[in-house]
Amino acid sequence: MSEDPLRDLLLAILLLRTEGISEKDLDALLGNDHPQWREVLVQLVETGWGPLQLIAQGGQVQARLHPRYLYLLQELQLEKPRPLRKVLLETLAIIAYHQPITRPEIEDWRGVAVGSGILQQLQDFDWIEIKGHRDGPGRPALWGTTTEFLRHFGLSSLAEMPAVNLENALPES
Amino acid sequence: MSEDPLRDLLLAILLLRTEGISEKDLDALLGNDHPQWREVLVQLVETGWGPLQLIAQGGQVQARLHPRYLYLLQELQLEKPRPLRKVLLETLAIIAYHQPITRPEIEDWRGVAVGSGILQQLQDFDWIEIKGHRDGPGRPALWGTTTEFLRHFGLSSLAEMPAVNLENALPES
Amino acid sequence: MPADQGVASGEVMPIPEGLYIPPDALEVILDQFSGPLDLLLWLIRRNRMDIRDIPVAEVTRQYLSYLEEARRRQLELAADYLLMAAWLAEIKARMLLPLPPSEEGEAEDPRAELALRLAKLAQVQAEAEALTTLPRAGLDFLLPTALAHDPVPLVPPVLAVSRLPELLRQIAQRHRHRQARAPAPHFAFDLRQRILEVLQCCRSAIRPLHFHEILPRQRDRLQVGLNLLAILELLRQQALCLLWQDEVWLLSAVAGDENV
Repeated sequence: MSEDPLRDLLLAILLLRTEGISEKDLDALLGNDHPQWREVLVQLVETGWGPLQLIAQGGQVQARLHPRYLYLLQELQLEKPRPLRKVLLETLAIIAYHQPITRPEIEDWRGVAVGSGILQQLQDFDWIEIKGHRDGPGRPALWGTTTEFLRHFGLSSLAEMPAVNLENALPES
Repeated sequence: MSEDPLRDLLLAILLLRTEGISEKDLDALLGNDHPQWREVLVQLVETGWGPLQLIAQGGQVQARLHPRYLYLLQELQLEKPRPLRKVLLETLAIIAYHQPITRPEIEDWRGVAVGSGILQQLQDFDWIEIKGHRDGPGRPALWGTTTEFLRHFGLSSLAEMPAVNLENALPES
Repeated sequence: MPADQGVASGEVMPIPEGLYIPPDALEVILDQFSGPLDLLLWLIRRNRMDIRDIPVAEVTRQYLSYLEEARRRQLELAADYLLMAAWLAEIKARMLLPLPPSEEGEAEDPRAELALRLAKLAQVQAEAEALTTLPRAGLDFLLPTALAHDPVPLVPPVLAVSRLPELLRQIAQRHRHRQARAPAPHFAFDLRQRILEVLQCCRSAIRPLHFHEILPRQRDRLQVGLNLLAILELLRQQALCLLWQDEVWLLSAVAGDENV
């Protein structure tokens, strides 16, 4: 590795200020002793440095992780995969079997309120989506499962959802 | 700059996990695809990398910035740690050496009451946390130190806490 | 070096070696002690006495001279300091009597508990001293801040589709139980009834009410919503009015309007 004190100094600053720093502040820090700092910065922005990507835009400079290492974040964080919370599982099961279904109807099945955070999480997983709206007061959204849901669970269509034996559970009406 | 994907990968991990990572975890992450990762680590520990210094101790690896950049903290108006008041230091020492420990037990060691403000301050530093509760009346909280405590004091584990010299503590018998 | 000098060096006035205390310094010096036990330990160390064989008479004399000095300068000392003086006096008195045998038959030293407490404090101070030998981030070494990165794509957790039928069966079972338990859980949807209740509530109150004071007993989402509708309707009809008082909105009945 070639020695370059100015480059290292610039990198040290960016690694202490990972939220980014303005070029104005950089100039105040470096300008006097190292008038050529901008050239070094341009060079770094162009080539990156090790796992770092340098972004300079709108007068702000930031060192970020090169996106090719993003997968590491999952490996570093997910030492133990978090179990799905029960409310999430149940909401998913109700939507999968009773779609299209409105939130009040889901709540009626579960007997308790379903926070919008739950539906949001299922949307984040790309497992559910809004299929339309029911006519009536408030035009409530109708929820259903996505093609990603089918893909994730290895189903070719909803018809392949495993059958539920509700005879024990539901009385004949 | 010479290209070395494995070195960059190692650096990426260390820059994401600034509190350090165990060699065991590194091996789990890298061992399969890059059996030679330890050689690269040894090399990096020896030479450093730009402004970074690699510290490997007690089975733990951490990337630090070279101390020659310490002055930057002030220039960047980042907070510099202040000397600890005696009461904070003693309370922290009791928790660090005798964890998990309840507040009444801390008070028994020091011989005076420990205001909740003291524990709050140590919590604000993110150095102590409640680890659980002791069975018994009132189920008092059990205090212990955090990973931030280890990070701040440059320890790779609690096993590295310095030995206590009791001869200095007690006058010669 | 006594531990209490090394602990926070640089910020602390050195405690003078002799018994002589410079004027105006006593308060600063006493401030450095975490309590009477700490002062006592310092006295014992300065006199190079043995914790396990404390010459109680001499230590007490020195301890009291500090207290006396503090009193003379009208410094406020915590009651703990007087309590310690009383304890020392008691130990001193018991030392003059023949030692009573303890349960094990051995004579118990009246100084034993004091010695134990001093030893514990001495250990704490040694531990604090050890802690100060550690380097600190930002003073002795420098850590980079965690690196910024693009948002991580969310990975859905692994879940087998085979779990879903069982879950649904459980939900349906609970659903059935609920319906069996409460055959007619019909909510009071009657908005008109609620409007009357809210109005009644506000009129009978001796002061304007906060929103939460008008809530019905049953506070599920539906009932709270119904309540809000009732309030809005009453505001529209100008049977209620909003008041801005002490940084909150309050509801008050408008006098004279009896026909809702």
